Amino acid sequence: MKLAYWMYAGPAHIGTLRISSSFKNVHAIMHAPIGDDYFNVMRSMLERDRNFTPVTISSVDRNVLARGSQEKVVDNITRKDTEETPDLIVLTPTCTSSILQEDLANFVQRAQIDTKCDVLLADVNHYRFTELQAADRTLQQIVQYYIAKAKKKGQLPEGKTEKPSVNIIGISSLGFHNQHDCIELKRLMADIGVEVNAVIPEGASVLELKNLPRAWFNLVPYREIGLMAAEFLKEEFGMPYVDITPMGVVETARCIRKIQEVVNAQGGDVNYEEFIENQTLYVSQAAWFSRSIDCQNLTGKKAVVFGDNTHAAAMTKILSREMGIQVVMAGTYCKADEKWFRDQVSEYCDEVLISDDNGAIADAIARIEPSAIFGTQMERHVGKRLRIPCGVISAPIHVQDFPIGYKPFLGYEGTNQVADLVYNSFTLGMEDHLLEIFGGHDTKEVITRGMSADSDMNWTKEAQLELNKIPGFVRGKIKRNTEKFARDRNLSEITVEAMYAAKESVGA
Amino acid sequence: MKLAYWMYAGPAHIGTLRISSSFKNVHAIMHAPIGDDYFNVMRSMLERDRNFTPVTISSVDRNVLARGSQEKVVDNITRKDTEETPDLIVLTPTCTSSILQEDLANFVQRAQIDTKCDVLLADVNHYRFTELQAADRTLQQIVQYYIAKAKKKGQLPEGKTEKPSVNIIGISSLGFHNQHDCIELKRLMADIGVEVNAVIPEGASVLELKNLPRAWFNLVPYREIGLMAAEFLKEEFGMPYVDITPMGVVETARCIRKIQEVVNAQGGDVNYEEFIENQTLYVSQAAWFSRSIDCQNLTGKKAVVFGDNTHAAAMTKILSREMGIQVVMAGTYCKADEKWFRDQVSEYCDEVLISDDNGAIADAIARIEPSAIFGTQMERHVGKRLRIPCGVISAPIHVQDFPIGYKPFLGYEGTNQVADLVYNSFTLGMEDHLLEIFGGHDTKEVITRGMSADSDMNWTKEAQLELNKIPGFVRGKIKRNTEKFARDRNLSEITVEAMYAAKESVGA
Amino acid sequence: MIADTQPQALNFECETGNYHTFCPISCVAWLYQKIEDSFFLVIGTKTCGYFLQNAMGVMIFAEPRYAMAELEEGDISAQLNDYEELKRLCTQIKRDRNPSVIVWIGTCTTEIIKMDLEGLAPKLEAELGIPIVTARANGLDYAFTQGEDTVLAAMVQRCPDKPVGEVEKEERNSISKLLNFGRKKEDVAVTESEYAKHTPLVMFGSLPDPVVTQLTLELKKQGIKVSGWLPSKRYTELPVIEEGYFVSGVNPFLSRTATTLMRRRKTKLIGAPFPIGPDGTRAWIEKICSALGVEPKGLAEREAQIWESLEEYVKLIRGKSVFFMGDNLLEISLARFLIRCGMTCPEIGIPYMDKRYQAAELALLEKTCREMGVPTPTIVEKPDNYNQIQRIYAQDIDLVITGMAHANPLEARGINTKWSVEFTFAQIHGFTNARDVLELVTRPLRRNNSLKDLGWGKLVKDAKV
Amino acid sequence: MIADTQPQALNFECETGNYHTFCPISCVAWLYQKIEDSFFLVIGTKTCGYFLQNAMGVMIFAEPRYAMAELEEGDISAQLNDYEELKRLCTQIKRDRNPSVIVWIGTCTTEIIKMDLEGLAPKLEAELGIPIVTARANGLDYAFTQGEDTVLAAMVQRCPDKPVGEVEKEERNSISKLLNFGRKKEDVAVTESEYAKHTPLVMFGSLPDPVVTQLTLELKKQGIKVSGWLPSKRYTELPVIEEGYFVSGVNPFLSRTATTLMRRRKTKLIGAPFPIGPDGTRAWIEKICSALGVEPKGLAEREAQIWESLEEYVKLIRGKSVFFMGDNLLEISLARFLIRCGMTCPEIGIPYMDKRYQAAELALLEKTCREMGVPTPTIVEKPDNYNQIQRIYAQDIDLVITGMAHANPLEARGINTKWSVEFTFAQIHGFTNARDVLELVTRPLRRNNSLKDLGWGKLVKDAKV
Repeated sequence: MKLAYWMYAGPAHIGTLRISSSFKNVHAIMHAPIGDDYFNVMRSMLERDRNFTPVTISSVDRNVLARGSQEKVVDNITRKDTEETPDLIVLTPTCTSSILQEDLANFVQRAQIDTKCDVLLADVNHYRFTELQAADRTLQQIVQYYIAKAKKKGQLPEGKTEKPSVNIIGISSLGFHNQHDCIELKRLMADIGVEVNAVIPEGASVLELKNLPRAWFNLVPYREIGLMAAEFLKEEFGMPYVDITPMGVVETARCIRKIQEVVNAQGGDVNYEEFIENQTLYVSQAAWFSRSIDCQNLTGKKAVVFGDNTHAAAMTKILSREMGIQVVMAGTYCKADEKWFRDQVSEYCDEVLISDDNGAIADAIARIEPSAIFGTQMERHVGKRLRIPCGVISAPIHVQDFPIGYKPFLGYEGTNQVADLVYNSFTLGMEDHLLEIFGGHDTKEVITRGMSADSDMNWTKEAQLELNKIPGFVRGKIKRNTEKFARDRNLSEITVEAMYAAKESVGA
Repeated sequence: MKLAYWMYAGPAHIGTLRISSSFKNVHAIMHAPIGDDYFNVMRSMLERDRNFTPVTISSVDRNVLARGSQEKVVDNITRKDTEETPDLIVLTPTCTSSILQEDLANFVQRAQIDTKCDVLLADVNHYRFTELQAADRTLQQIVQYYIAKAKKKGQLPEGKTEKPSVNIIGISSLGFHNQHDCIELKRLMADIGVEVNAVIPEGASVLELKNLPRAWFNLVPYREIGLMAAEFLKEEFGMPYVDITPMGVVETARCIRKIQEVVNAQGGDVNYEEFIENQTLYVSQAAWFSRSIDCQNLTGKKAVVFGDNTHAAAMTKILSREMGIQVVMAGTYCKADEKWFRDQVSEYCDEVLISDDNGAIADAIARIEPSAIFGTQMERHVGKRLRIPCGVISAPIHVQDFPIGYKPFLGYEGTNQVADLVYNSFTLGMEDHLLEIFGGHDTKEVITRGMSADSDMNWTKEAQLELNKIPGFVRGKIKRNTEKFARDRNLSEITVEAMYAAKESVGA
Repeated sequence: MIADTQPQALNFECETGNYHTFCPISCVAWLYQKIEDSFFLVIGTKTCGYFLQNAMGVMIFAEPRYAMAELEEGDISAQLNDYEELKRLCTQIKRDRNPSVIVWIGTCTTEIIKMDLEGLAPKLEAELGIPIVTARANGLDYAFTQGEDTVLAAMVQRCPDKPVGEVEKEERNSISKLLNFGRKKEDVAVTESEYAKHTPLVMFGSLPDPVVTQLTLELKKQGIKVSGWLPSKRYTELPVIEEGYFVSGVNPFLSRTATTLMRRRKTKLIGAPFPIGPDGTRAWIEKICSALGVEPKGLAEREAQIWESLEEYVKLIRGKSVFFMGDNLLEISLARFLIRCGMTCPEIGIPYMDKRYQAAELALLEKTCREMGVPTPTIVEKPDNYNQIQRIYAQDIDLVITGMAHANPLEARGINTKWSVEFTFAQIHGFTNARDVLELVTRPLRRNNSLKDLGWGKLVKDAKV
Repeated sequence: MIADTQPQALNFECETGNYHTFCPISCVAWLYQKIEDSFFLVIGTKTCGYFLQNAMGVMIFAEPRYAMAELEEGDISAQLNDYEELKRLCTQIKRDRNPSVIVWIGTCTTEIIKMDLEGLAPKLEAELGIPIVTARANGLDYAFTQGEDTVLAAMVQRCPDKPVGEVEKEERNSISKLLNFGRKKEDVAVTESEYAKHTPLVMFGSLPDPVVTQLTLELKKQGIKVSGWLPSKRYTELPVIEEGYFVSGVNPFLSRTATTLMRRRKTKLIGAPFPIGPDGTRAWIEKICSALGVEPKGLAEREAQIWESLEEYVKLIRGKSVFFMGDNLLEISLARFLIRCGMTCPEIGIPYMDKRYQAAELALLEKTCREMGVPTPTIVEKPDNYNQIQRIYAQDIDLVITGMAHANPLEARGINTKWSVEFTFAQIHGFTNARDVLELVTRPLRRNNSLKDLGWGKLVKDAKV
């Protein structure tokens, strides 16, 4: 057992559902007890999805435990096939189905007999894989399935697109700023004249997966999701892939140069150097911010970075290389890919921490006492406790990672957004600092004007205690309304009863 | 005299300089005492301008007072003409030149004899106009000057552009989010097939002002700056203008419909309804946010809005009409245009406040106790004091109004950004609220882990006092380093001397 | 004490469909806040932990008082010794957080692998010297709010059976005693003489502290003294429960706690409608008065006065239809109140329907429908959400009260919704809070009317229904 | 006491050009924070107010202690009575903020319209019963930091001329006395025996409180007692200044205060280099010791030890060139320290050069150049910024110390800059803070080296020079 106050990566089934529900017209069936379909809530509430989440729970209860699951699961698959006419139904194993050691593969075979759609069992073990690994595997599994199917039917298209083209792999539902990143990547590709052959899985149809091989190369912007699919396509078709995350000015340039290399190796004749220089020096504001006086004042300040591999590594490089900030510690919770992370960041930080124990990370931050943290929501909490500002750069996701306004982390607009994030993280701290330096100077008695809720009414001790239970946010208003109520009625004292009578009377 | 803790609009010369320095290759000469050219600092530090601000102070000191200003001013004008070869030099009056009652018009006449460039005296009286009125006037003055000049020389172009086209009037240096608004307006015009004939003054050449009449109409997005120029062009050439600020989903649609009307009246044949519907319901996320559960929870909450005419009016309409938030008070500091403001907002708020006295506004907020404020930096301070969250929606500007990332307030992306602003303003308040409700529940003694800087070292009373003067932000670190220093040296007690010795030793 | 009369007019169905609700371990979210000196340890998998953190949004504060005992492969395959593992974790919790009680929350996984939490707890409790309470809040047997029922039922066993004397006090955790010393004064102080003589009464159900105060005061007005509440603000202050005491529940999902109080502690249950809405609150007080032999006074006036103050809200919903998809087991009480407000209600979905424990409430619902002249709702146990949505479309419902998974998609299709979970967290009990219920209920209606005028009714293209 | 030896080798020029610096009313920004019980009222136009608020970024706190008396057209045209207007404003300030002193800051406008602030103040002071200090911090006569000089010179007059006895104490504001009661204990407590016998010494110049403590301790090490600081933390605690006391300034821009102390209060000025950098600090202490007849001890070792600790920074700037455009009058002291660090300095721009008050510092600068074997800088009074920028390009300067207006444009052209204003606000005085000076100075160099490697040297296209 592990004592866990916080989870950086979710359980495996969340990863599977993120992939299946990203595709158009794919439905997932979960074999799990009631309530385990909270993925639906996350889609609806965090991502503000306008559509019903295409996930149905085939619930396990005492009856099912007693009688066996097969009939219910198969019924639910065939029912959804009729109701939603999906292209594919993904049967998603859960911690419960793993423990019960159900033969889900057999259920799928049974169901396929009666369904018009394809049915697939996601091949993930709850206890062996995290959300991220499960998503990577499921994406690869679905791609492989449809490539094999097309191959078998002789429906694989021949050749490449006329112009250089790309498949963007790994954009998915409930991914950290994925939607805006995808828009920015499409703009970047358009800027350098690369056609987007496909984006998967977000918004893609499984029926079109057979067209993936027509692209000149694959772009895998995130380290966590998409690499397995890209590897599969490389092995199967020799398709090259670019897995440099275009985050930060330097890495974006490196990604574009790599694309140039890949395109030219296939007979293209492109040169993006001028584009890169123009974007770097004049269009994107991030390099200029780095050189400006605002950023100069950040030089040598200490920061701690923690997050998933993609964002923690990219952020470490940006802070250290582009902004002159000292990254005292860089860390990731993606333990399975530890070596890659160390290779990426060791040059740019003093210390590396690989852990998914939030307590260990909090203790390290407390020891280091950096000027700013760039981490997850958890580190934001730690920062609040230690009064260290924290910019959020990585999942686990939170509703604030789904802003309505455009906020990509990737590409050139991403560099601007990251510069703002860095600047605001430090200045908020500075503002606090200034307030603390000067806040103590009002040593003369202050005569407040119009902002005081004080009065001459007597409150009984009980009423005062009750009042104190009311959040400060509304306490002033309730106090004022209650006193008004008491004065109107010539009450000499405010009791608990009077408080609630006042509430009923004025709806305070 | 007026007791003023805060100024909502700057002095007149700032308005003049905002216009002159927005144009390309226009230089301004200020006739003022040393230090009054802080406009340069604002350009460099707030807007992070990469170029030297084209403003030179011709400084007034005791010598100048004694000997008269004319020679110095004329020298400085001719000198700048040689050094910078500008198209135009604007002589900018200041409070000092107003009091001295200098005949600046005469200086200009004198200077014109020796200069290759045009020289113009900005016609603004420091004591009669605010920054905003001065900017409006100066823009009109410059436009009028170059139209008259072209007319005189017979260089006014004939006819209109082939396709419908627009001049966007009022985008200026140090304007609240003007740069991003301008990009968004250009995108919007491109989307509806309207060519941008000119944007003035930002980035425009005065030599091209003669081409303004070629546009089909003028668009004045801000109420404060541009209307006088648009009026002039209407009188002179009968050019129609659209002065509906496209801020918020509803007003953006109204602005586009007005453009449609104006274009079709001149023989165009456009219909933007489908575009508006598509943007409103599916592309922009703001209408969906309004309908979503997140926004439902804001229904009926009370807000106070305060700012310049443009933003305070637009924000009042958005909150009331699009988000169901009750605007208890809407106010503006643009007193000269009071009637317009009342007409715009009276339908959408309970109370209107027209004032430039920040104390009166603070008192009104304290009385109303809204759930959120949308105001200027000043109201943000008031909000901090009252613990009411505040979203900043209007000048006076601040470095945070010049974000590096894309944050327009106008157009459809502007609607997204405003939705985020509203959501974050209220949720920050909610988070606080939750912390207060539950924060008091840790009644058991807490055993801290790794986050404490406590120790067994003795601090003298003086050293403790000295330590307390150090901002909390770094206090922990200094305490720790000092204790380490003391332990290393076997000091039994930490004195003030030891503290500073430690600082010298470890550079804490 | 439980009413026997079945309200025959009500139509019960059990759809046994696929429906969404929250897992019963949700109760941790409010119970760890309610019981200030507690620590909740959820013994389950990453699936449980991620739910609490991400979908419930349970916040981590400076000093968290809940955590997961995350079961790993070794635990499932029984390679590890459960007792030793739990001992290791609880020792750490005791060291780091020093709670007065650790509550073990069992999950589906502990059920399926048959982990003997009830057997392990007493042994570890003795070894560590800290009370350990065990509750099986698993999703195989319970839904959402029933998690609270499992915890309270477990805590019933821990309530003292006689007033705590000086000696027993010494036995309690001395630090907590020190900290709580003098706290009793916080409670509403009244002289005994204001009360009628009656058998002691203990209330059960977790409510926010201000609501506890309000309901206690309402009963005080009738001369009825509440001897204690389960749960109390602190574990160290659990109410005394002696044989023969009266008990009464304030929440409709506490049937197991009620049964335990009757069977194990030999108390007498007052089966009343629940104090939600002025009608329910009045009926609740009347039933309690009747059980304790006290003559209720001024209740009709009080109810009328509350109704009057609610009119501005009531007129917004009168004649409109409401549909409960079923989530938190508050559905019957809310529906009864809203029907009294003049709404119609074709269907009440509910995850679980205990007709005995909710008998008085069901009777009041049936009576309310009759009096308001509206058809009685169909009560659908374990509903099928897909089918429900078809029925919602067909019936053109004005307001759907639903779980979080369906709210945004329904809104996007122009259907007004209100989260059921808000009623779980908001202060809805008693006369005073009736306004808050209607504030919540009417919010989407107030809101969406103006949006419709803007043409923002439907925000999906070609929505597949 | 002022050194008479002119360092002949230095080359002085007065360019009388167009240059940018801050208005002297800037001093309000730090003085109102330094003097905790003060209120600063700037009597001027919107131009002044907008400067403080927007370019200086003076923050408005919960209870602001500075404000504008904004002159309107009626004030300028003398239609309104100045006394009545100021009385109205100061009455309001007294009511709302209750300060121990109101400092009137005169501006260019009050100069030009010849408003008689010095005449009005005593009358209003008597009427309101609150001290009013008047300072002419106008931009016609002064530059940037000299604003502090005008305020301190005015305050000199308010320092008591004998120790405050019990009787006089009573006369002071009773509330402030109450609040400040016992505060004296905060100061560094030492027994008198640790000090040498010497004529009392009062320091002048506004420094952050920790720096005051540090410098006081440095002198204490030599057995020298500082009797008081002008300004003090509170107006009610201004230092006693008797005839014959020694005084010494810690800032190079306080010539008027120095003159006032000598002429009006008959004190003896110790003209020393300023305590900036280890070299300056040592020279400052030595000069004070010499004046007071105390034998300095251990200073050479102390200086050497500080230099050693600075080496990591010094090696970054050794052999590099620095150019001062001229802003805050700290230029000579900083240049002298940086030349001692091994830099070269072709030009020191400075708004105003008082060769008498800065004589000891100029002599040390000249000596430093000689000892370091570098050319002496040209000191350019009232420089022309446009011409300076041409010289900076021509001389390929490694670091330009400049006001805020030019920093970003120079950086965009690949020239390293440091804001001069930061030295005004940072803690730069004394041995301990020498590190902080170098931290600031080296920051752009440390920073921009790596950016150059990325090819991010110049960020403007076709920059017109």
